[in-house]
Amino acid sequence: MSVLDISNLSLSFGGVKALQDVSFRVPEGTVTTIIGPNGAGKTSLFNCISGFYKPQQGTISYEGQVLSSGIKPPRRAALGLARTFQNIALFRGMTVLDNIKLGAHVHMKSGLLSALAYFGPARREEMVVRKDVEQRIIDFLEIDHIRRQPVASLSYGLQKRVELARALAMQPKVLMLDEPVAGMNREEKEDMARFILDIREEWGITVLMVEHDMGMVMDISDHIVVLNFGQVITEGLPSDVQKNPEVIKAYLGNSDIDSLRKKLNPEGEAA
Amino acid sequence: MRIGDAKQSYEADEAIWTTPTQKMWFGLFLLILLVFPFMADSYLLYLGCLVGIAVISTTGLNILTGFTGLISLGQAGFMGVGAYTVAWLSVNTGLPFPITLVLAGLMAAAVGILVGLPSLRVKGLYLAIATLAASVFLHFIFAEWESVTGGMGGLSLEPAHLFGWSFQSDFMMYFIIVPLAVLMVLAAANVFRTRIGRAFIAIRDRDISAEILGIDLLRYKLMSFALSSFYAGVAGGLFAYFYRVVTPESFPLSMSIFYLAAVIVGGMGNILGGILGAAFMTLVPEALKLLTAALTPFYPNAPVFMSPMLEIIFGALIVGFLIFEPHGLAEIWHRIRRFFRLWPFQN
Amino acid sequence: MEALLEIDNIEVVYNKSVQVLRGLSLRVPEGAIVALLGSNGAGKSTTLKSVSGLLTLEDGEVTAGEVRFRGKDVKGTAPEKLVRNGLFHVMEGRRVFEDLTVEENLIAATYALTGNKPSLSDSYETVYNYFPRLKDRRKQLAGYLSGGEQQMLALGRALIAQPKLIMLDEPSLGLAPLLVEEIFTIVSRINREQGTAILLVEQNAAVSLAIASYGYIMENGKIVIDGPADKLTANEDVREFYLGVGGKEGEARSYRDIKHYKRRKRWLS
Amino acid sequence: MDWLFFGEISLAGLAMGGLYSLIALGFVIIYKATRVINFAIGEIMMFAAYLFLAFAGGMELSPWIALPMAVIGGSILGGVIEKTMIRPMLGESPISVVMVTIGIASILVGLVEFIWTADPQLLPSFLPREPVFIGPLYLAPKIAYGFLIGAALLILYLLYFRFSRGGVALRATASDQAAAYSMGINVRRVFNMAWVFGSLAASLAGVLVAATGGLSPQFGIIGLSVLVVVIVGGLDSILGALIAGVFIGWLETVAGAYLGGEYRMPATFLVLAVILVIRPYGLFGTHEIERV
Amino acid sequence: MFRNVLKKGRRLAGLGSLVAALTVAAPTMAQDKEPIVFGGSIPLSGVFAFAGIHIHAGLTDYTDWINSEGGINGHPVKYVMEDTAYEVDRSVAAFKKISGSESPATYYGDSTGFMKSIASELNSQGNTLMSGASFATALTDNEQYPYQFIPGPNYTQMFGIILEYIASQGEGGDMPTVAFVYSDTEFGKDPIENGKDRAAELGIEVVEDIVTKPGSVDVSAEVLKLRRVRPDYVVFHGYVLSPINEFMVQMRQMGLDTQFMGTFWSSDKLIIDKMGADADGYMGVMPYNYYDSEESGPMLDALRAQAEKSDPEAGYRPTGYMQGWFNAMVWTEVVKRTLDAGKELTGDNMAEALASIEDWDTGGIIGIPVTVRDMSFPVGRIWRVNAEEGRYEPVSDWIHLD
Repeated sequence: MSVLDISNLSLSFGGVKALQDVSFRVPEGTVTTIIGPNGAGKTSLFNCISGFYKPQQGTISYEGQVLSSGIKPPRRAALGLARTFQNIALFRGMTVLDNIKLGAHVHMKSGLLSALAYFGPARREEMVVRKDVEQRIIDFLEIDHIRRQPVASLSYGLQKRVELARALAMQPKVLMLDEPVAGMNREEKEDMARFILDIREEWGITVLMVEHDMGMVMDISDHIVVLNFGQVITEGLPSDVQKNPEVIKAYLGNSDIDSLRKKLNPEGEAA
Repeated sequence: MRIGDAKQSYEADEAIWTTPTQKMWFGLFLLILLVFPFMADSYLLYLGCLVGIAVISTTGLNILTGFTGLISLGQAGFMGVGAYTVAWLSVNTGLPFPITLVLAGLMAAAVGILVGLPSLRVKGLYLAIATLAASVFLHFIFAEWESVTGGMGGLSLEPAHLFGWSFQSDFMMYFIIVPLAVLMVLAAANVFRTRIGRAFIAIRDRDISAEILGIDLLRYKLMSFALSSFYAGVAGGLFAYFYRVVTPESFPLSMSIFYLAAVIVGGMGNILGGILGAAFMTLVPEALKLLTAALTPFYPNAPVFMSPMLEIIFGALIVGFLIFEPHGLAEIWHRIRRFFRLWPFQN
Repeated sequence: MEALLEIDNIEVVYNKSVQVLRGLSLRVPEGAIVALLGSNGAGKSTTLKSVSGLLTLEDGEVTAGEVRFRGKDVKGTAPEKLVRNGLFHVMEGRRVFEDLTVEENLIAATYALTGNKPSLSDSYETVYNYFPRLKDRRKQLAGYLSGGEQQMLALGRALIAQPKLIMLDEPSLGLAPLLVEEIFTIVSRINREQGTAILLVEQNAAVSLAIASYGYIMENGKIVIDGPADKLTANEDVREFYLGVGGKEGEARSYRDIKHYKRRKRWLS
Repeated sequence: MDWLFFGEISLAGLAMGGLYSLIALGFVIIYKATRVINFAIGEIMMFAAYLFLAFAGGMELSPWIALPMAVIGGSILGGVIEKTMIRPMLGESPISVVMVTIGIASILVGLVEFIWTADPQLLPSFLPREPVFIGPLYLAPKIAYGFLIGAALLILYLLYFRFSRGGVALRATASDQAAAYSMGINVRRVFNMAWVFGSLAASLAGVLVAATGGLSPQFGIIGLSVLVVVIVGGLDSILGALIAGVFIGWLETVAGAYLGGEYRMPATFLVLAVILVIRPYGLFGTHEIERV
Repeated sequence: MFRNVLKKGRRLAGLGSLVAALTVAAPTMAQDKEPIVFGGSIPLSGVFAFAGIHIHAGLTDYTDWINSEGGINGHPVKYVMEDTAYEVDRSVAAFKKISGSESPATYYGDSTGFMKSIASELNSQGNTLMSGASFATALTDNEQYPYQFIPGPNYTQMFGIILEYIASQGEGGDMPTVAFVYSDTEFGKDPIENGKDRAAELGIEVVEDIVTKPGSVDVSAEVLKLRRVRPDYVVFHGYVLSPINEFMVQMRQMGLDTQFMGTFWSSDKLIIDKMGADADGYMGVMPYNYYDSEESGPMLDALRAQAEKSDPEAGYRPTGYMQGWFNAMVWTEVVKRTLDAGKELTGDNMAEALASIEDWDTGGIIGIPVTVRDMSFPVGRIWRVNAEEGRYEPVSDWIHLD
């Protein structure tokens, strides 16, 4: 069973082909990771899925339904596609708690009038969300000690965790994480890995991520898709992908360095 | 760990006033507002009313510019819509003031939505110019649609009335303006305890990730415009009842700039900042006039050379604030409070 | 040989909150090509920016450590002064001035020369000599060049400045393999013929190590492995670093194991 | 329809538009290099015009000496403003910087009232007074000669930006600030130069406009028309400033002549509104793509 | 510029010593009687500052003069003002402040807008009589504005005087044509409709009416319009200087021999000072004698002497000064009449006293005795610029409308 089905996706910006004929599936209940060198088109792919970019060709199906380009990002969020960003996209003017509560926005209903008065439906709904956020998410991600702090004052690792919390508050079916551990130290990475695995196992949420840290990727992914120059090179289990010569070449370049050295430096050694 | 975490319930934690001390101060503040008109002379009363109107309008603009990040140079225009609505209704229907004020707010909100429509495509300063264009059109309509607005001569209206009371004096107007200002500020504070307020701030901080979280940008931007212009409309309506004459020249561009300056000087995206900014911007020129008055016995010509000084000081204040305290009066206020909270006896 | 550039234990913090470099050190000897390798987000670009002084533009700050160029501490020196002193930073993504022509892009780079102005037409010829394609397009807007040509222009601008050291940030980014090889060949030629030292930041380990004499690999703001290029090439750790394969027994726990370990710890505490 | 009349009106409008182009150019230079929307441009114009008044009227210098002195004075003012009040705002939100320029405008108005009083003024006339006829079309001499002087500076500017090394530095900074730093360009100096050059254009236009229309501390309102011009043309487009300047000048005049003076502003703002809806970043402005 | 600053500096110093003298003198005059307070919302900054400064000087000098004459029936006079920047809300604030602390008997309002918006307040207080810078037609409505009067003819009446003069220049069936040029403001639009009606009554054809912004605007298109219709007279209203100069210069450059005229605020000497020879032949309607006219009279002489005393270097005093002085003069007359009648200084009593003014000799400020009609002084005279002499000269007799 696949929850996301990408087929023949192509995207280009004024002649530059960001994605070419990309097809793959995200099996339900897995951690699926997209890897590839810088500029391979990973983030563009995410942006197509969340509805910011309109691919020129191809389709994205979510739970069997084709997401046409008329379905705008907010609607996709409501359908259960949550996402974090490569460069943290928290709201710097708000506290951690408010950031997380924003995640629940799509599931709330109170209108402007009751918000102005605050008594009645708006307050009841706020309390329900607050309780849910506290008990389900803040506890789980161990961020109760910072809930009142403005996010701008937090460390990078904690900011990433708050972003994850916010995505979880959206009650997603698919959680898209763009480089969740980039820039973290080992300990922070370990925490994040643990959360990702728990999210999959305990909450049953499918995780689709883009990540560069190969150690972590290989350890926690169930399925890996490799992109280079906007194309899928290969996909499969971590152990298979690691051995694929195409992948090795994409990452290390031509592994025969001696011949490469001669080619690049025909007139002798570097000074 | 903070004391705030020891709350008995989430509800208590989400309250605007979280400690008994805060509640006490707020109560005291309300009491002062209540007693003030009985102690003040007509000039202070006048200033009180003026500050009240400015607080409402500044809070409205703060919602739009400070919290939602949409810069508007059209605030005076929206106030004008409210003022003309009240004036027209008062001249042609004689409705009591609560109804006319609500209608003024709604009319301004409707205009606000119309003006806000480009906000989905146009951002930042381009949007500011779009709102400026709107205020130029509004001024044109005020001046030229004579059958409704009375043209350049404007409209004169009767005092606000309700149940046979006529609110003619400033003393009476105070009891309309100030309670309304308190209510509207509280309502604005409430909005920012709910999902709607959070959506506004999200749009300001990063509209793209707001969209990812399922926030419909156009809907909420328009809502912010509507809410903000509603406040402006009510403020304009009060302006009309207060001066009892409304002309196209009552709402110049400089007034929009005044409110924008109030928001910035007070502290953008801060409810308290809106109040402080409005009070500051209204009272500083008055304080400078006191200075002029103090100089006049020595230099009878002081009024003549002090008036350009006022403009210089006004400009220098804005520039100085932005350079040295970009977060405005609210930040200064918080710093003072922190200072006292950390006094030797407390830890 | 005394190092041209010495970075000593620097720490860098962005926005006063996000720490990106945590005690990084490296050396670039006069006339050498040194490669600095690492994955996305490891802090490679930040390292270059903290040398060239462009960090302050992004609200970053060197909070500890020292950066010496030609024996002098250059921390806090204005970027334009550094450039005039012989340190040229070719930024990631090429950053050509898109609405200027190729030639104007080169003219802009002459600002690096204030103080010692050799005949400019000679230096333009040098650039066109290395990159004949730029000569054909010199009246064209740089925005209309292809990715490879833009990278050439970025290098050409560096040549105009006649620096002692060029810091090259990801020259291979987004270029097809053949083009990458072409560019690297020229980089190597520039190094040899002009005697310019080069600090090369790359994700593409193979091409970098092919022209570099020495390499550093960084992760999380620190150098994790370094050594002469040929030794690094042979090193298993490099493979592990890039592909997450292998790893010596006992050294690294799998992230899956950690999960259970941490969980237990949490219940106990 | 009276075509001769239309022709004369249009000609007057186009000539006025030429001066708008010059002011808009001053505005765009500052915006391109520093990303600051300068709401004080009208007041800088005013200040330069008062300087001219002081030099030519008060000190009775020859207008042809007073003119360059006033223009240089205005550009020094621009440089000083940048150094003392705009530079500390680097990195702050655009709205704060705009507000600073509004504050500066207020300071300048106060200064002018303080030094020269609030009386309305006329500049000593220094342009030839013989009527100018272009074919059968009459053109007021002040406007005609004002246009010629303005156009001369405009062309000078365009040549400078196109062909000089300094022009390259300015355009490079506008195109990519960080990259300009990395070229060894002293970006802070470029910012300062942009304000100096921008204010210079505005100052010359200020004297020329004041020479035709008179001068008072409210002169700065002309900045509003210029704002319309640069938004229509695109904030960062020199070409846009030139074309939109001429167009808006023409439109204002034609609307004023056929519909009445009260229609001048609404007509141009109507065009502005339409432009904002169909091309949010002006006719020639660049739309910055936001990265997700 | 520098000369200006210096001059101002000297002026300030001079005034300083003068005040020292006054504060000594005042107590001896005050003795036991309550002072009469003249209040004022004065536009010392903003668009109307050029006039406001001189109005302020006129009021100040008059106050000094009347006090040196022993005040009003022994009551000293105190003038209390505040700057308004010509903004209605600030004017209202000033009024409330001054009326709250000083209870002024009379008050100077700086704009039509202010005088309209303060009317209800004024009516309900009922103890202040107001006049000011406005000659707005609407204010002559005694029902709505019982305590406000106009210190001269209202704008409609000014147009009436101008049109009557124009009609008098027409011979036989050959009536001159006229164009109205006015500013896009409340002030500018005030008399236009009535003016057109009056022109029609007199048989004068209004061939064009042109609206512009006041101040520094390009008017070449408007000039081209006038070139088409070639009016014999152009009447300006709602301006101070620009763009009047531009219309005149450009139209003359085109070879038109149009006669240019203007209403009160457009007939200051400023026009001569700034335009020089170009101003020659311009005509204005003015209810007061110019400061430098050849007329004389005891009050006019007193005014000149006082002006000379307060600032010997200023020389000529603009019409704003005359206007300020005349306002204060009328207030004094009204207060005196009320006090003489043994009445309290209420709005009603003072309005009644004002209405009772008949064939009042203004001591040369106005050349003929005047009678108040509908709270205005419907009198005026046409003056013409003699550029060589640098002043206005009368070209008509005094015209008193009924």
